[in-house]
Amino acid sequence: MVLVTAIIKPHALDTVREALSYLGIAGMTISEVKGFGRQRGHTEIYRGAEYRVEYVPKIKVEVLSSAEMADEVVEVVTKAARTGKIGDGKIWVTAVDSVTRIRTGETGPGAI
Amino acid sequence: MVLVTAIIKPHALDTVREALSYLGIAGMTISEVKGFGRQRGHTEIYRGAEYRVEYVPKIKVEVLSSAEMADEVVEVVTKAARTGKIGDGKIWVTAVDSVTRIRTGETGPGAI
Amino acid sequence: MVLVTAIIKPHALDTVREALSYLGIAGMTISEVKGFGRQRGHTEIYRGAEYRVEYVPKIKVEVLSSAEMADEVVEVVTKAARTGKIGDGKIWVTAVDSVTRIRTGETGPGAI
Amino acid sequence: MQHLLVHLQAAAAPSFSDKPYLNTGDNAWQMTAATFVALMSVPGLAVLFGGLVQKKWVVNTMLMTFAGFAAVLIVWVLWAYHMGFGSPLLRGANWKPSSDPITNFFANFIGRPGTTLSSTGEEAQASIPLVNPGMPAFALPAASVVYFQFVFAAITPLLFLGSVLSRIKFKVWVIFVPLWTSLAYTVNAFLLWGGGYWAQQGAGDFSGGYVIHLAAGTTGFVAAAMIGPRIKKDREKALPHSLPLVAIGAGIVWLGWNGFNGGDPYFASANAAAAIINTNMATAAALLTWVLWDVFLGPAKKPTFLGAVNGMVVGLVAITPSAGYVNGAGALLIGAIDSTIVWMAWTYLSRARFMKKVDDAMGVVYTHGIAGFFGGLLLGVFADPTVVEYQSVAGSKISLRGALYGHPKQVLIQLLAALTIIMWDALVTFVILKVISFFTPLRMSDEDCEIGDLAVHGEEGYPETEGVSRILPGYGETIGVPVPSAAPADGSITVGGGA
Amino acid sequence: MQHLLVHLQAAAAPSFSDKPYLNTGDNAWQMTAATFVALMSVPGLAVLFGGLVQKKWVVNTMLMTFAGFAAVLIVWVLWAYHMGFGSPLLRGANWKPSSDPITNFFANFIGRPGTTLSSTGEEAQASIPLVNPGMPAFALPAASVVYFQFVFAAITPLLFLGSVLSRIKFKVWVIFVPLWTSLAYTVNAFLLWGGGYWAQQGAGDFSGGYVIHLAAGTTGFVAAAMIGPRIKKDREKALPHSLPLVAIGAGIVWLGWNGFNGGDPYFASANAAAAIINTNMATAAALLTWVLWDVFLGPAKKPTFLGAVNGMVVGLVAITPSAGYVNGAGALLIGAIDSTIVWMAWTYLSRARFMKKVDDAMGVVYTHGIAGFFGGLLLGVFADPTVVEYQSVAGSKISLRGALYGHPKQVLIQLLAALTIIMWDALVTFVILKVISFFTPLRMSDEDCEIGDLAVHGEEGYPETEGVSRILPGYGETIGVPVPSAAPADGSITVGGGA
Amino acid sequence: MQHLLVHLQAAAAPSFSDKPYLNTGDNAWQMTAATFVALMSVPGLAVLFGGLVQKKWVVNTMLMTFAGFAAVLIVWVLWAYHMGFGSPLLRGANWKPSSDPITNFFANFIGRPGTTLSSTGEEAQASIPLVNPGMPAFALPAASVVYFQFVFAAITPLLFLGSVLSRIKFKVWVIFVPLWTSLAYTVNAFLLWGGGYWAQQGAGDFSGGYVIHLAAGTTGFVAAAMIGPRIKKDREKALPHSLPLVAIGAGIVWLGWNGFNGGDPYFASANAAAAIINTNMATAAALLTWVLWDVFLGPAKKPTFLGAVNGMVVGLVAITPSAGYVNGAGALLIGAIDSTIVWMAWTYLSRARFMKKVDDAMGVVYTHGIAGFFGGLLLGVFADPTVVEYQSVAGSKISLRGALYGHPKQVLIQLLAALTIIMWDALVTFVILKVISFFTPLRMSDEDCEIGDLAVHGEEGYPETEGVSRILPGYGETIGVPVPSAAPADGSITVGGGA
Ligand SMILES: Nc1ncnc2c1ncn2[C@@H]1O[C@H](COP(=O)(O)OP(=O)(O)O)[C@@H](O)[C@H]1O
Ligand SMILES: Nc1ncnc2c1ncn2[C@@H]1O[C@H](COP(=O)(O)OP(=O)(O)O)[C@@H](O)[C@H]1O
Ligand SMILES: Nc1ncnc2c1ncn2[C@@H]1O[C@H](COP(=O)(O)OP(=O)(O)O)[C@@H](O)[C@H]1O
Repeated sequence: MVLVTAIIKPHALDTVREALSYLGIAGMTISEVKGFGRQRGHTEIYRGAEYRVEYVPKIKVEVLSSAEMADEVVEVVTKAARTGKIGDGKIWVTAVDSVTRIRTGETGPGAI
Repeated sequence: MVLVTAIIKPHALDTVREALSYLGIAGMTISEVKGFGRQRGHTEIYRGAEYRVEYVPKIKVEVLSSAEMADEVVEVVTKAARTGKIGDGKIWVTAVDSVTRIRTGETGPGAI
Repeated sequence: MVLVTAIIKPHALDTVREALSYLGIAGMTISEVKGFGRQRGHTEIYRGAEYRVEYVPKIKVEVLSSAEMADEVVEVVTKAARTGKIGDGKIWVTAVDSVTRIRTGETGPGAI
Repeated sequence: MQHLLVHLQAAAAPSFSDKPYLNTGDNAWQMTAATFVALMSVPGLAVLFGGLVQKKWVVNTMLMTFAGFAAVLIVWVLWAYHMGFGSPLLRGANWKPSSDPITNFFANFIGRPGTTLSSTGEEAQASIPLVNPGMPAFALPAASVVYFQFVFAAITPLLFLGSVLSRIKFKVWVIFVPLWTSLAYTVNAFLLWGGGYWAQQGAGDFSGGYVIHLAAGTTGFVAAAMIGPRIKKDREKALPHSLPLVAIGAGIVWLGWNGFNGGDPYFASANAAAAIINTNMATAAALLTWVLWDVFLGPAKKPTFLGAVNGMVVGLVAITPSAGYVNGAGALLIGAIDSTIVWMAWTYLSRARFMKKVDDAMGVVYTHGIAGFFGGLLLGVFADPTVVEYQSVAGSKISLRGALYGHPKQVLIQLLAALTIIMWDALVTFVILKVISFFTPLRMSDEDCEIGDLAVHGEEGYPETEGVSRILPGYGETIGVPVPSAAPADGSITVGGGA
Repeated sequence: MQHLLVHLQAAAAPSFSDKPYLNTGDNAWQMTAATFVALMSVPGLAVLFGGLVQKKWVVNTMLMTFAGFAAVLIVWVLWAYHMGFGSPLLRGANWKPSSDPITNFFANFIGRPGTTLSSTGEEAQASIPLVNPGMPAFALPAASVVYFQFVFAAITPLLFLGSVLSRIKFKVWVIFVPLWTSLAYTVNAFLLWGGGYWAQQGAGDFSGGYVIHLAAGTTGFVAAAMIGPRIKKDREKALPHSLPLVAIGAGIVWLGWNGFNGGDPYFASANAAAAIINTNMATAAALLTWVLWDVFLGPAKKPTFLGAVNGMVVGLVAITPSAGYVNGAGALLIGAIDSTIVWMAWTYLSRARFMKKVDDAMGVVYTHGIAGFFGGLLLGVFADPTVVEYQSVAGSKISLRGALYGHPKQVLIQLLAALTIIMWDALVTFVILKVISFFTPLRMSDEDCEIGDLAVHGEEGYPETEGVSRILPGYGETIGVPVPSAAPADGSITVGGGA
Repeated sequence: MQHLLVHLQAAAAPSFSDKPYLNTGDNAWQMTAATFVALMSVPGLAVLFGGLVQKKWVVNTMLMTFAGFAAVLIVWVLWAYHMGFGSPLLRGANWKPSSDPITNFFANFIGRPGTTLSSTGEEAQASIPLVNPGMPAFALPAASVVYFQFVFAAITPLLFLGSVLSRIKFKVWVIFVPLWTSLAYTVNAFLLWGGGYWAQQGAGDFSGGYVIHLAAGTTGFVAAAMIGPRIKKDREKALPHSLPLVAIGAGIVWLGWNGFNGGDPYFASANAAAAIINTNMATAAALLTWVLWDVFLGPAKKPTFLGAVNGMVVGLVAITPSAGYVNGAGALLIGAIDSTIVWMAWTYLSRARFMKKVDDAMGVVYTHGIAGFFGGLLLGVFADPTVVEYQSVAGSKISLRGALYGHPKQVLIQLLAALTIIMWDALVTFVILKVISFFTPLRMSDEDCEIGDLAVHGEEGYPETEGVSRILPGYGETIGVPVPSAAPADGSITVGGGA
């Protein structure tokens, strides 16, 4: 099994979720992160002084899937999250040794 | 060495922490995440309109451990976090190539 | 390719970022986490009662890099984040099977 | 006799006066009431609306409130006050009522513009030319009345701001408000309060059910229609970002209304006190009524805080036209009835295609427009002639008689006055916005709407939390330094939708 | 003579009056003072308590405050005002004081219910039958006094709300409050302010140290005991969620107290001004005293903001019974002494098993109950007979004499009055809650308590932040759309403990 | 005659009075105005500044505000009021003006200390010895004036608190404030308001452009220089944490100013009303002016909310010295001109090395110091002699004449008075802080500054959010229990910089 991790733009999340559910993947875990990269942050003004905010808010999506589906997941997420503008994000895949569903204790692909 | 990642219900955290400390594991890193899965979100009302919140708040627990202890860690967390109801969460284990303790620079299992 | 994950003290982030950019690494993803470990939390007072906060706020830094650079990245981060006091944090390295840049769809080291 | 004089002396001796017209108690109350009303706008509505919008719009909302408040005052003292409360513009000196109602109407339609800037414009005895003959002489300086009427004029645009939030351009807002005040509000005020046509016909509007709330509802609805809806995302997920902010605003609005309705007799009189308690009674009844409907017919059958606030606002608006004309029983009933009407409209009428098309962000057309409209009609029903505002100059009591007390025609008069306001304000709003739209778009770009405050003002409501510092306390040392003010960040402002 | 008249005319001429009893200055002040006091409740206490509870309870806290405020007004104008300030219920027309104190007591225990709804009930001269013979005639309309007394009646339940927060059922709250107001508060008021038994015995309670604060402390404690504690988690981790909200509430409460104590002479008199400055002096002394104790004996030996707020509240409560009866030195001492007493009780008495068992969420029994109890006794010590409230009708000065000025018995009278309030309010609270509990449980289910606002009201305090949008700005497009109001979410409300 | 008496009776009969000096309308207004001003401090400035600082400093900021407010009152009633408004200290009973200005100056420099604690100190007729001969007798009790002047004395340190936030030690603050009030503020007040030297020379300061705002700007600047800057990180990333808090504070400050400037005639007079409307006009003009400069010359060429608030504050300060001396046109111009001056200074002068060195956290030296300084000079230009404050005892009108009305010397007098204030306050501030610094460091340790509230007060502004509970709702069961108060957490307080 693998874990697919995607860093995406916040507004792409819905499309990504939908796209994944077409693949039959309903489960995922998401979190707020801040990204640094080619895409630049913005400027804010307080009491006449400007401040740079260098990070860019992003969403991290983590999806467990079977190894076979990994490529498909990556492809689907790539398409769903792409705007073509700088800052669209990254996807990476790591191998997972085991997965357990806490509720039942079952392990392996069925636990996903 | 391995990294054990668990997505659990927020209120299970204390039990999990206690259970791990019986195993002699005191260190861990946690973060707030939002989960999507079989467990559904809730409904809120504002000015007469209803809104669905589809995600469910979860806690992600990350524990570095030696490869030998991995199974034990998974087992202990599974037991501690289980309520038997949908949404109890997942645990997955990934291999870790190296671990460093920043303070001392030491690496390997001793750095955990 | 590898993913280097570092748990550091919040105020070390700037130094870490700078240090990495000397290595030519500009991209990274960060998030707020809470750490448990040897370093203890603090006490707060509300209306005469004291409360313990046991966790310590930390920053998690995730950096994708080529496998060759991994050691260098770890070394640089270790140095930049070190204060020598308890709670400086951990760094771990995991293997990554594939990396994709969403914007272009390119994969492999060039996508980082 | 000796005794009487001594008594009088004890009572009155301490007063000093270089202004023989002045009654210090009346003036104390008028200044106080005006201050309470002003607080309803800043910070009241600023945070009531500020709490109800998404976090990304809170700065824009608050800035439009403060700036709108300021902008009205400038035109008010330069020309608008006299257009609402001065001598009629379209009347010769020797004008006599004509047999043609249209002629009469326009002769009593609006006042002659003029400033209030001179020392006498501020310190001389207050006077409203067409009203003076009927009511006791003001015991107040002009400044007290000009300022009191200003806070009313100022809150009206701030109410309809609620309809156009989260997409109207800031520049359009600060241009529209003074124009609307000059052309629409002044007419509303003149017709009903300045002694104009509808006042002469016997229409009642104690504190602005029509002049202010019906006007705000109408204007907001028309403006929302013309400016177009919020962006899809904002409209579909119109989640408030802070209910405690709403509570602060709501509390100040409720009690500020003690000045709103209590200040309108222009005297610290028994009627002022009656207006205050009636206001609170109608509000309490309306709040509880709304909560009850929520519990029995609401989407989740639960009492909700924002429902209670809706009910509260409706109660305040409902009693505004009649606060000093009805007795306590009337006040309770008006609150309960109007709250029921607006609850039903809010729940069922809002499903009508027509209502759905117009994106009235805060529902001003319900809680102010419909509430004010029916509040005015209910005055026609419940006005109790034994509730006396004051003795007129002629010695007779000034009061109104509603349908329940044998004068059903009052309802008709109220209705016609209401229709006049609706038509005039809709027309003026349409024309002003149309004209502005020739020069500049009325709405922000969709990209700006995606981002919100940061795009429009370069500010966020909770900068430290949203910004780097909460997550990165040590960050500032290298990158958080103020950048030279001329250098805009390259590729900057990409947060939010663009991110 | 000529001169005198001219002078008088200059002074008094501007006043108009269709109400010969009216003094505009007094009325202006009474309406203003009432508004200040009302602001203490909404938004004052709503956000003071709202900030002190956890985020998951802020909506519930604020809604109970607004709804409680509204509910009291309804019963107040329908029957309760006259039960507190009307003619005695249990007395014949020709009643004469008997030699039996019990008979006298019950004959002067409570007033006859009646509404204040008619136009004369609002606009006629104010009058409190048993008090009139002694004090100068009110220069106020009834509405001013009814409303002023309402804001006192309304704040009392809102104070003891602090004891039962985070578990009392909303339904129980809105039923309990009107009943308690009708049966307990009216008696408190009648006994001490309506000219009832303890007033006749010479007990003093300038603005409600007993009628309000001791009553709130007692009622809150008994109610908290009967309803049971908050769920374990909430009680053990009773962390406030926003100190700035507390500051807003606290500031409004402090200065609102200028109306609270300054309005009680019923005249805009020298005594009103003295009461105001005394109030602030006692509060300043108590605040600083509490901070000093915190620094020297507190858990962390640090000055704390919530400690300062505690001290402030204690100072305000402490001076309330005596604000217009003591001089400035007395005010400073009362503030410092009572603050010390309550600090000690809060720190040490709270360790007693008995006190630990009852979960008085906000510690109302300390900051209002104990503070009010000792504040009343300290009046018995420090009342300075040269501080004159006003001249009675008979011409003598109305004032109180404390132990320091040769009248130690005053302390005893105060003590007995206090005990009466404690016993009656505890009894009434017990009985009402007992009866209610036959029909419906007094507390929410533990599951609802786990979740908080969302379970009870379907709302959260900071919906956007808590909800999807902060993390997922683009979310609304597909899933955030309002669902048809009839369709409850399946498997819904699983957040929080259940998650 | 008969008629006249009847009329008088109608007007005046209802008043009761055991205090023949009392005018109830004046007193009602004075108490109300004082309450409005007090609200500007708590909660006004507490949350205005609280919102402008980082989250980690909000508790410290609010606690210093509340404690400073309390501390001033204690010294005010014990000795300071009489030093500002009593009989001159350095003058014999038979003193006659000398030909030597220095002698005259010091003979009219400060009053004799004394308490206001007795019953007559509170309830007797108010009186300011050196001022009485010229103005109509106060129709107020002493307590009204003592309290009104207290709220002015109290807000002054709270304004310069803005300069020294986020590093001054709490202990130093609560020692410095009473000393500064006793030695600096009293002199300011005596010189201009207590009938002292500059009042005798004809300098005007209606409500404290010099006594309060110039004083606050000067003191804040000197204190900031002596205490040193905030830690580097805090200064470089001085991000406000909540603009809605700022809005609440700003709104209360704006409208509280109606009491600030409206209360200063000491009578509920026409001049009071004029002062109120002038205040609002100058503020509206200044706010819009600042926003315009922001749009045309600002760093991002955008209208900003905090810019609007800056402009608002400048307008309020600008008009303060002249609110009741200028007409409406003057008010508008003063607002616009002073706002322009301060905008330029804020933008360009702030780049001067000298200004950069001193870390005036909130920019008090600009928005109060410079604004007040020029506001006072503009009074010298625009004072309109036909704007009459009141008739003097001698019968002549009390008013001021500015350069525009033929009296250019007024500008010079204003300038000299301003310089006196600047020099004296700078000197006193320097000396007091120097002396304190011999006993204790003026600033917190850098470690404490890193952490903020938690280190200094053991509290955080948003504890639940910052703490475990938001992330870990179930956490409390095992570890969140209150620890025995004596046991400090080992290795504790390591959050923030140390983390
Ligand atoms: N080396 C990296 N390691 C981890 N995350 C990265 C790395 N580089 C970029 N990211 C993440 O990807 C996001 C997008 O990267 P960016 O360089 O801005 O645009 P793009 O992916 O279009 O080239 C960043 O905001 C950051 O969150
Ligand atoms: N495929 C997945 N990848 C990553 N996280 C998942 C996945 N499926 C579920 N999760 C996480 O596990 C949580 C629980 O899953 P859910 O399906 O609701 O219940 P259960 O684990 O009892 O079957 C989810 O809220 C989500 O955070
Ligand atoms: N076994 C572990 N698994 C995951 N994270 C850990 C583990 N042990 C420590 N950490 C993280 O590292 C941080 C620092 O660890 P700590 O033991 O306090 O100090 P040090 O690293 O100096 O020995 C912790 O706050 C936690 O976030």
